[in-house]
Amino acid sequence: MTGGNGRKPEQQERIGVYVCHCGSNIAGVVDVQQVAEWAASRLKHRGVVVARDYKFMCSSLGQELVERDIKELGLTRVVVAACSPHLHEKTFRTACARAGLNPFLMEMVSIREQVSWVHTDKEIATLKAQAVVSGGVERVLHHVALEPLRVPIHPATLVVGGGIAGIQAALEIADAGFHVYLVEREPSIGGHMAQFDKTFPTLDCAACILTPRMVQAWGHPNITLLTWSEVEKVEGYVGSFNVTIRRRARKIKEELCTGCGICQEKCPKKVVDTIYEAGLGYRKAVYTPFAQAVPKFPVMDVENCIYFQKGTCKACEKFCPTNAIDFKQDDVVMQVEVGNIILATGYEIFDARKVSNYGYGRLANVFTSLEMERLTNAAGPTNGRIVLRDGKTVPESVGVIHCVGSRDRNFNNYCSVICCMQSLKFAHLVHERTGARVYNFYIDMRTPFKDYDEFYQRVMEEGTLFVRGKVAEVTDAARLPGEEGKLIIQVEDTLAGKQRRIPVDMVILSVGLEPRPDANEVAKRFGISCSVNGWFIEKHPKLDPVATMTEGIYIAGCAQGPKDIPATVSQGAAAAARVLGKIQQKEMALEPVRASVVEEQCSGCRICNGLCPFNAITFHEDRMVSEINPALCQGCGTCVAACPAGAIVGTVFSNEQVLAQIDGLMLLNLEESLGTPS
Amino acid sequence: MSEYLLYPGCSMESSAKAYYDSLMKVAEPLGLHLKEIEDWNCCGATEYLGISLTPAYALISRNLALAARQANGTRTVVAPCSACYLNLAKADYYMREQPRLGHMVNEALAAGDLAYEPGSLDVRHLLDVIVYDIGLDIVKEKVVRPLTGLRVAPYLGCMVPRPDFEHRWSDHEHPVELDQLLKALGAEVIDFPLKTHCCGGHMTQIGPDTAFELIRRLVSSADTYHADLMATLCPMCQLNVDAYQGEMNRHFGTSYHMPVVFFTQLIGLALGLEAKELGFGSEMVSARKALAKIGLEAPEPVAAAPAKAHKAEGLPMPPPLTRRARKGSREGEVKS
Amino acid sequence: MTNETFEPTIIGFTCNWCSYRAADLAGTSRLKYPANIRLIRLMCSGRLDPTFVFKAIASGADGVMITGCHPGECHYLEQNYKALRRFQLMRRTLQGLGLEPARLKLVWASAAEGAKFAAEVAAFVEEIRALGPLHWGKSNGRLADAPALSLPADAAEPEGEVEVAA
Amino acid sequence: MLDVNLERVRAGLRTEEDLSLLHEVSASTAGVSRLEMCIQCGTCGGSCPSAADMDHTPRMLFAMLRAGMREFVLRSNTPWICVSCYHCVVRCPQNVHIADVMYSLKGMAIKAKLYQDSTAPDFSRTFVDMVEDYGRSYEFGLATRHYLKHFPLRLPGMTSMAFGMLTKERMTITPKRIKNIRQLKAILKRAKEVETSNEAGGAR
Repeated sequence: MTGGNGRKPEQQERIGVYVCHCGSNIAGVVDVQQVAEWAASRLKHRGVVVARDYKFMCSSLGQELVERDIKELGLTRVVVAACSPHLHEKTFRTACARAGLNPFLMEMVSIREQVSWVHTDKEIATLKAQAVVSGGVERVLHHVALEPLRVPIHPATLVVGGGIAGIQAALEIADAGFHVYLVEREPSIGGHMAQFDKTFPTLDCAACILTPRMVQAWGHPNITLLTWSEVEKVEGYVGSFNVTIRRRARKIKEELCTGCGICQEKCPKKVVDTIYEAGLGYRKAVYTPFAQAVPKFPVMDVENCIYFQKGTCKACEKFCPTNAIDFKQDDVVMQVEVGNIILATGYEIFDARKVSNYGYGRLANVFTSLEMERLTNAAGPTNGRIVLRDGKTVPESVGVIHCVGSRDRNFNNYCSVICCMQSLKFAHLVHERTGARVYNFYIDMRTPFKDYDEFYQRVMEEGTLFVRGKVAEVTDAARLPGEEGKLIIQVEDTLAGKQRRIPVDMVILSVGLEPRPDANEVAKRFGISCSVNGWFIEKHPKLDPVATMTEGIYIAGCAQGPKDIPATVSQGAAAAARVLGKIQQKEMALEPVRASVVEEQCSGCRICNGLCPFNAITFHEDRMVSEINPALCQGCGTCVAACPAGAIVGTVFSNEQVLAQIDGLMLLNLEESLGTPS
Repeated sequence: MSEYLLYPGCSMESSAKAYYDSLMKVAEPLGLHLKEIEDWNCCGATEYLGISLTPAYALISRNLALAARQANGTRTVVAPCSACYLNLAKADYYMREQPRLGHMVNEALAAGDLAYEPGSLDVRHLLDVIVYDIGLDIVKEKVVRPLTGLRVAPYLGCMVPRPDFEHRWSDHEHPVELDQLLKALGAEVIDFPLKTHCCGGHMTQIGPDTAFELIRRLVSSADTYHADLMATLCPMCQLNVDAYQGEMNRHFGTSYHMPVVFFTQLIGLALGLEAKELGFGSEMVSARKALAKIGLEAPEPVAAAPAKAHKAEGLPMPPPLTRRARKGSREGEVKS
Repeated sequence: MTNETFEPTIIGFTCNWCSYRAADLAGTSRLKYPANIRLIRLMCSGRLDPTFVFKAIASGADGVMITGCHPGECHYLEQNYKALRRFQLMRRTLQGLGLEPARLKLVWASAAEGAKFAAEVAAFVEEIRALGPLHWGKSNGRLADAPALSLPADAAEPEGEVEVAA
Repeated sequence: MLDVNLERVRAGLRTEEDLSLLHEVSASTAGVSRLEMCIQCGTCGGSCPSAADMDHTPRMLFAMLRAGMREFVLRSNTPWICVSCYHCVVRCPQNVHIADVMYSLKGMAIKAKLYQDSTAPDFSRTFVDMVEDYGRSYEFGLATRHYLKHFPLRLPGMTSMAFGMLTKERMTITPKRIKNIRQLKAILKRAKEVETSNEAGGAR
């Protein structure tokens, strides 16, 4: 056999090879000059007419270098050896296009992420870079000129999650004149922020700043608000997503309900409210979670409703002045078409019962931060009085424990960002409202944003006692005089280097933030991915923080990672801006990575038909051939790989391109190899 | 009948003879078939590990190697002693976590024509096997003399629930297994807050003052809850809290009287066996008064423990975690 | 060539959405792994035509690593399951050809698993090193087989192995 | 490695910075110690039931260890006071193998002859000798012997206790010897050789 599969070099092609230094990122490990020289000499017979190395290929001077060569040397193919194509493929394609070369005749190979950053031996790294360039040269010979696919963008947008991130995004888009479907799982929008009392560092009341936004979203002509609803299915792709939404039956006729609240008042069934009241208060079986809920219509909790469980009661129906109760109401499944989707599904709080040494769930007067929010909230179960679990005793001493469930490999390894400030806020509120002695137990104090450290200093001034140390345990087992009847916080005061036992009446656990338990499932439904910790992954951590790898799907708020309210609102607005940009363009270009059937070669075996997850392949009984709908095809290439007749061709990743790349990577294209009989 | 390899450990032959005797008595009725590992040696307790690495792990692993050779189908080694259980489990786990240690140990074992492949045996504690293999329902069925009225402080000590490499227990700090078992025997189980706290360990030998304080904490807490006795599963805990209780009382000028017995002795009583054949009477702090309570038609009502349970009024409490209280695995453990 | 100095050549196939990004992440995190692997990007592990694997082996690769999104996390819903099925078939075929099936490895790596990607490459290189070289074609694309850098292109190759100094 | 001028260090004229110490400790610890991951949060020192008797909390010991203060670390009584309760181990947010590091430090302190109070090392040594001779231990007999040597003033109380234990047949005077003690001795002899080369490798 002859090396290189016996293929003749495509002498008619004129290839330019460009090797990037990336400052010292590549050049520090790979001898870039050597790679360029090697390509120029050893791959000359494959059509390489020029090979250059340059400090920063992605700079405008670097791009001009390519453009000039295309024009002056008549290049017909370009290979750029630099960083990952995910970063700069677009840059160099555009450069080629500017010089009049079809952008798809450019091939980018990574010698940074895959060579210089992962290998240390300079000589070996240089040799590998040569092999990688060689693979790129062989592959580019089989590139064909392509035109990007253009798809129209539907002007409507779906926003999933009605917390402050989703509300902000929805309002931005709606205010710009485009329609938004805002879907919320709970009976009301508002999210976690609606549960809070004060917000750090300014201590303005959460309800005061949030509820006007909620009302705005409700009355907005461009917003369809769908609460007590969930997205069940997403089909299609950027520009035209087809979304199936289940609107759960409220058992209330919205057109008749005035939101008077009599049904809730009369309902005889009291339920511990584990969601809005964080398990610290009660609601009825028919309820609105809170007074300012939007929309104002209650929902019926069928699992707890006496009528649904036992067949009699109907107190709500009897007393409803407008006959709005409808026990027979069913779920409604609706379909909407949208061009873009923003996911703002928020977070869950860490379950503090997992840290059994802190006693939450076992020791009555250990509270979580969310419980504390409800305790301090004027509309909460105690009308804002900070009291012990007995509902009446005001604590004389309180310990606030930071980092519960965060920065801990046994639970969550990350910093939950908001807990230090939240804990300082509690210290302030406890001090202000009870005059109790307050201890804050922290590992590292993290107060990095505007006016945050000033708030820390204010809390210090108020006399809060700070202990640097992660609390070892909270116990009710008294050991020393003065400990009886108290909760004892045992900790190493690491600045004093001594173990301390501090008796207090009340302990507040500043619990971390976690992804929603169904985050993975939701990510899958929308075709995006989650990090190891379960947060949605953004397209680029710095430069594209609200887009995802999937075109048309954006993320905002804590679903992407723990963050405070200002950052959440910024992301909501940023995602909206990205969507508005897409809507304004009216259409967008997609990678022309598509499969198509060469009819003459199709044997009609139909093997490919069942393989396509997007139902893009149809079989024509009359002609006995399969056909691929390019609008539905997503370019995965499974059918290309499966076709026994080789009748399916995949652009950008064709068999010829991949096989040639193998030749190149294995250095079978070098002259000696080609000429050597096996 | 489930078959297990038994690693008794040195204490079972001396200070914890009552543990061994009672275990032997209850094993058959419970359906436990125990085969002692032949010619086992001392696990090194907490002392040998402080001398040097390879010899310590070779000492422990000789037992694993002997057990594996003798295994014949079964792969579970049962250790009733906490320190032995931990040492055997730890050797197996660390040799897996760090293959280099496994190589060094096997190099040593080869000098005695032995070898042990880490991970080929499951090392489990006796309580684990009784609660999870035999099951509380079976135990309940066998109870003929429920321990009604006996207030028991369940005391596990440290080395069974921690570090718990294989996540076999419900919790590191407040595991419920021993409580459940004692309840199955009909006993009244107090919510002992120090159930996994330290008995003093070897400090009774090298720093008695430290040890006396640790013993005092345990005994005084159990006493506050009006426990009749403490039930333990560890020879070291039993020895320290029982044998040194008198010294501790002298040291602090207190007069606690808190018997400490092995949980297998209580199983035996519930199964209808005689106190004498279960090793009762060998404890230094007599359990006689506590035993007298069993069988009383109406045991004297005891005052409630210091209030900690919240009352129905006031704000609701979160429900207890029903499943295992923590994540299954430690994330990102990187093998090197 | 003795096994001590045997540096295998491995071709790796990555999918555009997960494993290629895992490789990128390994890079941005500056994790180190052996240079024996050379990667080819596909859109999806489902695109992997068995021909690619056999071509790589026929071209002298000592091992082939297929990587893709975790089951259930495929960007194209479920195409990685097809890769899994083909992988099993290909291993059987390799065995039929008298080759060690262990020369083909399948690894799932999400975009967040740069560390896993690097560790799997390192492990696979060791596994292939233990299997020894695959004597198939003449050239096997080993880095060391490329003519020494200092030599002009047309200079004769030295006899035997070219040691690449570490 | 002990050529540090401790007096000068004590006088604050010079900081001992022996950066091989961390590596050495890790190498003689079973499993992966993760000592370099300590975030100095104090969970260990807070959890420790015997912290009051330690001259440094475990956290401080790790800080000194990472700073390379060999003398201070190996003279500390902390590892000897550790009761192996593993509270710190399961609570440590970085999963540092704290208890096992304590075992390593004891071994290193004995070898360096830096720990001055002989009580604890003596106890370990006696215990180990017995295990190596018999293959079994008889902790209670050992305890008595140990008390006689180290706490003679406490003896009156302890004698009556020991007597009680004897009469209740809970204390044997001599331990049993395992059958194949020669095998065990051979294994331990080889193990010590392996350990010596391990340490040589670890103390780079």
